[in-house]
Amino acid sequence: MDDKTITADPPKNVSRRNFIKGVIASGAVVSSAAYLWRSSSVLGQQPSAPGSVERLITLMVNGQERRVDVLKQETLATTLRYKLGLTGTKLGCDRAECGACTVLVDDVPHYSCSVLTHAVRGKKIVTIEGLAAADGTLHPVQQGVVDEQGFQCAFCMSGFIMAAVGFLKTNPNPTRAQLAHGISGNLCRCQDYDKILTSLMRGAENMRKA
Amino acid sequence: MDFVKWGLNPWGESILTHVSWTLFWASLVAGLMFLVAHGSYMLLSAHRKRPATETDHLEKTFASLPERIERHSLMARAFHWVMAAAMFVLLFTAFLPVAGVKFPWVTWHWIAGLVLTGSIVFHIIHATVWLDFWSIWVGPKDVPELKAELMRELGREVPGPKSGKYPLGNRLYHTAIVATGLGAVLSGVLMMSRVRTPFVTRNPYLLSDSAWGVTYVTHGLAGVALVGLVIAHVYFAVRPEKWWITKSMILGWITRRQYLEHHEPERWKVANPPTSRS
Amino acid sequence: MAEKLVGQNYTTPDLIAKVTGKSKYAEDFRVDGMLFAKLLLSPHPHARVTRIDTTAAMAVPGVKAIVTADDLPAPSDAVNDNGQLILANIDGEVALTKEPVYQGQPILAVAAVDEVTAAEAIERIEIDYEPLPFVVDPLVSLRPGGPNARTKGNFWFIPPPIPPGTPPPKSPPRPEIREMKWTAAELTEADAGRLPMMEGAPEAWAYGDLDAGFKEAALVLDETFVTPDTSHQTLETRTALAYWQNGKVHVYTGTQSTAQTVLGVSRWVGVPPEDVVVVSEYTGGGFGSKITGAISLVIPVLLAKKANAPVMMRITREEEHYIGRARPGVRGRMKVGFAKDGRITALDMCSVSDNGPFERQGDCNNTGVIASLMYQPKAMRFRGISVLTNTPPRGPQSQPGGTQSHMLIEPVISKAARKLGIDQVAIRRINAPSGKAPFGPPGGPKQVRQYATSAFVKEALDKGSALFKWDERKTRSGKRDGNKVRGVGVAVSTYSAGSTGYDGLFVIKPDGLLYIQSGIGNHGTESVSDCHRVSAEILGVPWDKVVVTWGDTAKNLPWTCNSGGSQTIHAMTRAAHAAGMDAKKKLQAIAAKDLGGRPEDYEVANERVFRKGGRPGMTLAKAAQRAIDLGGAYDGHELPKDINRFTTASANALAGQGLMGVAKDNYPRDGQSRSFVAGFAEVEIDVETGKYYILDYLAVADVGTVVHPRALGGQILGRSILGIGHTIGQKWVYDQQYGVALARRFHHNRPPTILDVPEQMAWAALDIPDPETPVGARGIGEPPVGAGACAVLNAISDALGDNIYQRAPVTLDMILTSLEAGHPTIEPLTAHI
Amino acid sequence: MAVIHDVMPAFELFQPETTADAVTLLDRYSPNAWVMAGGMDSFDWLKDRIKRPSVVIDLSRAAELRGIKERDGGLEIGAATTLTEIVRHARVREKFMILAEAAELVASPQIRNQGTLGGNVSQDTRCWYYRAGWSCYRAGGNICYADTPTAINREHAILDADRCVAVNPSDTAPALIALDAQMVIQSARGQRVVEAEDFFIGPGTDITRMTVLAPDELLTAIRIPSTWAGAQFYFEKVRDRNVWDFPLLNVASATTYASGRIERIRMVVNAAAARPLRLHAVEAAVVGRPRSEETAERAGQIAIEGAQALRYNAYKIPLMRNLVKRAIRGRGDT
Repeated sequence: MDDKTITADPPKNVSRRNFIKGVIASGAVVSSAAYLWRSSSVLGQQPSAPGSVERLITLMVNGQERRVDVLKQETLATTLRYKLGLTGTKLGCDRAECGACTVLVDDVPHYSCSVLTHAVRGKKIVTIEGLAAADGTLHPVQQGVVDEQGFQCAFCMSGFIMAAVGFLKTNPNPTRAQLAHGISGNLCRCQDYDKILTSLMRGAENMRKA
Repeated sequence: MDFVKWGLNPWGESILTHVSWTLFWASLVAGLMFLVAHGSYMLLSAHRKRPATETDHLEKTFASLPERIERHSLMARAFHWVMAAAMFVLLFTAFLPVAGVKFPWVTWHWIAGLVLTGSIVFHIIHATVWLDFWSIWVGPKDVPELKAELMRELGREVPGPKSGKYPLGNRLYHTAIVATGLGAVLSGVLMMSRVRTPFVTRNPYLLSDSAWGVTYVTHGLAGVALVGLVIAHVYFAVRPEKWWITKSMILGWITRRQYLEHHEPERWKVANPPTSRS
Repeated sequence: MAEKLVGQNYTTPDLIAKVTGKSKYAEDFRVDGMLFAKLLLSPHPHARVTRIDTTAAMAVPGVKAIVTADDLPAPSDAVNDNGQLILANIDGEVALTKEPVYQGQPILAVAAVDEVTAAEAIERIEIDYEPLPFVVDPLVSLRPGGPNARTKGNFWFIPPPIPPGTPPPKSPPRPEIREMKWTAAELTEADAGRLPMMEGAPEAWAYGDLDAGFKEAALVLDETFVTPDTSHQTLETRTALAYWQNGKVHVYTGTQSTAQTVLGVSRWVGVPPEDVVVVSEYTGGGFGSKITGAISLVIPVLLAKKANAPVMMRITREEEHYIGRARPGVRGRMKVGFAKDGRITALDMCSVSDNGPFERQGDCNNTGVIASLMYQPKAMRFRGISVLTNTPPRGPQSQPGGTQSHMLIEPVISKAARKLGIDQVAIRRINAPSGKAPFGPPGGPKQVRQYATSAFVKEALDKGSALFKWDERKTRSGKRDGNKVRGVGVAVSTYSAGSTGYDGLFVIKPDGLLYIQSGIGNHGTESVSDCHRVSAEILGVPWDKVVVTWGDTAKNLPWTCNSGGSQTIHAMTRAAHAAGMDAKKKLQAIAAKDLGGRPEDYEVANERVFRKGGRPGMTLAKAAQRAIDLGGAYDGHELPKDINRFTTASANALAGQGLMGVAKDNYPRDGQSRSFVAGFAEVEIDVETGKYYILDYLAVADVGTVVHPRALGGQILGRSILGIGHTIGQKWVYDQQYGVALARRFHHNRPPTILDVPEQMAWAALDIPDPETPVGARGIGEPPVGAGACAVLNAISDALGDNIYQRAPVTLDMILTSLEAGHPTIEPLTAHI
Repeated sequence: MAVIHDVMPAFELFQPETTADAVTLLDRYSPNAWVMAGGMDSFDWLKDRIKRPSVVIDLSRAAELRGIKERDGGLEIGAATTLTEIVRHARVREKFMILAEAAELVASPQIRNQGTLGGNVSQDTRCWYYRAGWSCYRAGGNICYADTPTAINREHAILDADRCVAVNPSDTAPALIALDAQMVIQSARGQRVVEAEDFFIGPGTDITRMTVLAPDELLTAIRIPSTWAGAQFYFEKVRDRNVWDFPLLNVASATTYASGRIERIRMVVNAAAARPLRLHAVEAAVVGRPRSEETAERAGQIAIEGAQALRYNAYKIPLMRNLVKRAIRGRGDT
């Protein structure tokens, strides 16, 4: 968040004070423009073989259709963070061994660092930013974390929450052990596992109540 | 086309690893082409043979010589065939996988390698101590013979030296085999430290990365060269006009007539009666 | 004080942003025209760069700038804000180098329009190296004729402190690298697999009569143990974004200590502190590896200057392994004398720590100091050496030196208890420190030993064994059940728990809100808001009327402690208390001025200042307005003389906005603050596979007053698991032939996952206030680590006996082969296997 | 050329929607084409910039390659079926539980949600020397860095090593061999069906490959015959951490009993060699014997005959012995 005052959802513009030219553009459209416009077609012209792909594609992210230009080798995490400004999805290892980048693809948790963006065309993508209701009401699992003050540094948090939300779709009433297995693909280096599990169990409970 | 393959060591330094296997195909093709070329030449050309009358005449003069003249001692023959067997195992285990026939080849390869090494060591000792060591080598003194041989091959009638105990071709081939064989054997012995054997504990760090590179390339070059050489050898061994030599490598002796027809009694003196010394 | 806030759970001010993904960590910021940096790392453990050709790289379209060591400012002495001279170290760590001393050390960096381009450019750089002698195992370097990690030698000689009274020399003596090797006798002992007690070790001290201690002993154990080198592996790598604006350098990065990082940046970049802006709203973990950010942040700073554009340097996970800091592994030899009742009569200890290539770490010496405090040996001799190796730089990791100390000694104490037939809790109880317990060697002008402010270890052990049902569990310990066998373990652990002398700063504005400025880093401990609840408590302001500003040094923050070594909750509750009392005095004075009477007739509560007995007073909002009217000290136009100049600058900027609370922590303190934890664990081991599971874990903390229970519980169990990781599998692996890392990935280094620990863990706190600090709170970040690591270590030996391990981690291969062989099988001393 | 292990280099991407298209592409672009199913192995190679294919063929859109269908009493599993689908599939759990068990022990939930059965059996070894991008035998060089006097080889082979001492890390492979599965392989040259046991190859046969798949071939399906449906299964994986980690060793067996004696049995271990090892000698030795501690003991001893330890992997020998014992007599928990 840009503002350092403590409010649930602080104004976005405060930091403008710090910079002259709109430094922190949370959308990052401008800066990422440079990041992307480079042809990656190693075979020169776009070949007309079966299954060849276009770079300009449409993604369905958090209920919105987003047109975006995507490199052939680009991962979903990169697209979300650098082109769609959804920086809630974190890169912890970029190698499918920490889970910080977990998002839902058609309701199933995936490591977005290890998914080609082109592979999720037409699929329903949900990130941490897409959980809370439009009016700001938190998702029951998010609320569970708030209720129990789960997590410490929270760099792993969005990944854990997405993994939990995905798991709870298949098992809404898990035991502590079952939920632990469900979120075992996520690493927390603050090692706050006990409190994380407690808060996510609380989240599951909230979901059942909701 | 690259003749050698490079790789990276853990420090990102590029190191020699192998010869390029395209060289194997090159050697194979070269060998076969020589075979075809020589074969067709022998068919088409009218190369000179010693007229029978001449040999008849000689036989009268050397009537005192025995019917059979020993050419290769048992030991010498045993060595030759053991080495040949080892060589074939080595070449097939080395190059069948390259050619696409996959099978666990390493153990066969190093065992055959040790056999070859052993037999070579034996041969060197045996040849220096018991055989006429220099009879097999090529030297300046052979130049006239080389000339004469070439002339004869071109169908001319030339006087001048005929071969001693070993025809020149024989000896040139031997020289080539010595060079490649030693290269393969010496590098191969070093490479034993890179495979699991009962003899030495494996130590791939015996030599420096670059020294290993050279070793592997030497082994590879020798190996592919041998492919061509062996093809040529087998070819000559089965050629009708050379068959008498091959036969002598099996039986150990040649007839007096063959002796007189192909050799210069002056350069290969056969004592009378012939001693065991061959 | 009437605890409405302190001691209560609450929702921290940063949590909503965290759960909604709006919180911004360094890599989440975006700047117009932002370039991306990539690093070229040394493939050699030690080499000299002989040639760099960047022509082809610069020719790649989109490449904007390349920086090498030549672009770094020369190291120069600096004076920190406490007036201490920080000596430049020409052999110390630098961000870029031409003589790499570990594989993975950054040599140059490329800035380009995107990462794809930057990476291509790196591959086009031609660079030649001249390899130099290297060593990755400290014991190899100590062998006569063994290689040195640095061309100058293999350890740091630290000049003795100038004796008090003597005038300081013009050029103060500087630490220098020297060479030390084993004697022939020591070598033979090492070859026998035992760590020599190094006579000539540079880090040496002693107290008491050692020989008498050993004479008195009923049992003497002489053991060798090796602890693992473990990377901090913060989930957020040390990514940084930097740009220059109006002569100031702006750095966005993760740090544990927002305010103090300004000085680090100023020193590394070579600009005055006032020209440095550090933004660190959220930090993805530190554990000691980001106390004041990371030196690598200089790289984007220099690139930004050269390219005249903002530069984002995303550090990859593999790069983090190299530059991300790690705990030094220590090999220890402990000769310990025990009386019949288990009391430690003598401890002769030698520690050899793997220091990495740069500045000497405190870990080695700490192994001795911590042992002297935790187990109170009657007599002790310590010798140690921090050996330089060509492995990544070490840094303090939660409980630096303490964790290693406990891992070296706890197994020995467990073994002694078994041999003497004493209960494991009892033997720790009889050796436990209490009250103003002494520790370390005699020092200072009077040559006296330091002592703790307070210690309640016996109480922690008693509470723990009751909660854990120790006596009941230990009866089933060691009993086979099919191929399973259980074991219970207990361990004690301690560390420093707080510093003093920092500042508090806040303003009560006429809108009635309490605006608190926080210079504390936000890296998950929650101290960033927890500490300040003390001020609100004193002023009777409900938490929802409090606005905390943190994470941006351009926003007028007070001088604040380093958040390392569990200092913060202690140091900053004191500062918050001081500022709170300052505001309270001012409120009372204003009330007395306006409503008559003496200031002390007034009290402050429920957002009001009013006469005792509840007769009308005024709201804080009103008082704030009055403060502005009165000016002077009331609204910050006059400031205390003793506050830090960093605080003064901030206070000046805030003056006139309302009633200012600003003060330095001048509270007295008799002794050094130390916290303690007792850990209890039960494990179940499968003797056919060597695989074991931790069934239960409990940690009981003696950390004084509890400020924020949930945060405290998170710290206790979180740091416990960090420690448990050292026992169950975390490690480094290096190839000795090439001196390069083999374990570069999480699945190689093995940080614990949620399935490697009990699904339900327990913690408790004694909640006995520390007598030497107004709020009574001590720090917690460190001591749980050793407790976690050793409770599990002890549980394993409790189940299987003393012939299983001589080193950690204790993995299933070690257990299985040791069970087969009947003695410890894995090489005792080799490093990084 | 300086080395950097980050950011995937550019490649051309194809996402064929049918097997036929995939095979055509493979035929056109191999050996410069890289087949990506779940990508859980591929991404490491690509992101580390060690493997540099000019073309990547992503199978994520080829529906034919996914799903599980009945096939004369057994099952045919599309190669691109995710491990999670297999774990949850009713028929798999009912008839071939061992495959579900093995699949459920792979890596982490997210990896199982994306990783495929074809990918899990075709994955490359995790030897950390080879994976570092150095020119070892397996990478076409002339050395094994993992089998030197100073090498650290705790995870490496105890059997069947030939210059290279890497191991096969798959958990599902031994289960499939125990089930006598068959691999269906497609290429422009046509289709061939290979016994699971023969699908994997050791370094002696081909030191640069883990399977018989040629560069232009595509593994399209795995067939499980009814032969072992509902048999007594045993699967155990031993690893360090309980998530993510590859097996230090795993064992899979399918057994049927007749009047208390072992009637038929197939037993396989993996991570002991560069390919999953079927324990023919053990099978032969225990058939007709009762399921007893004695039989188990004997099986364990036979299993480790010829095992050869490296400097740091000696533990694998007793571990393999004990796992084989358990496969016969059960875990022995009480």
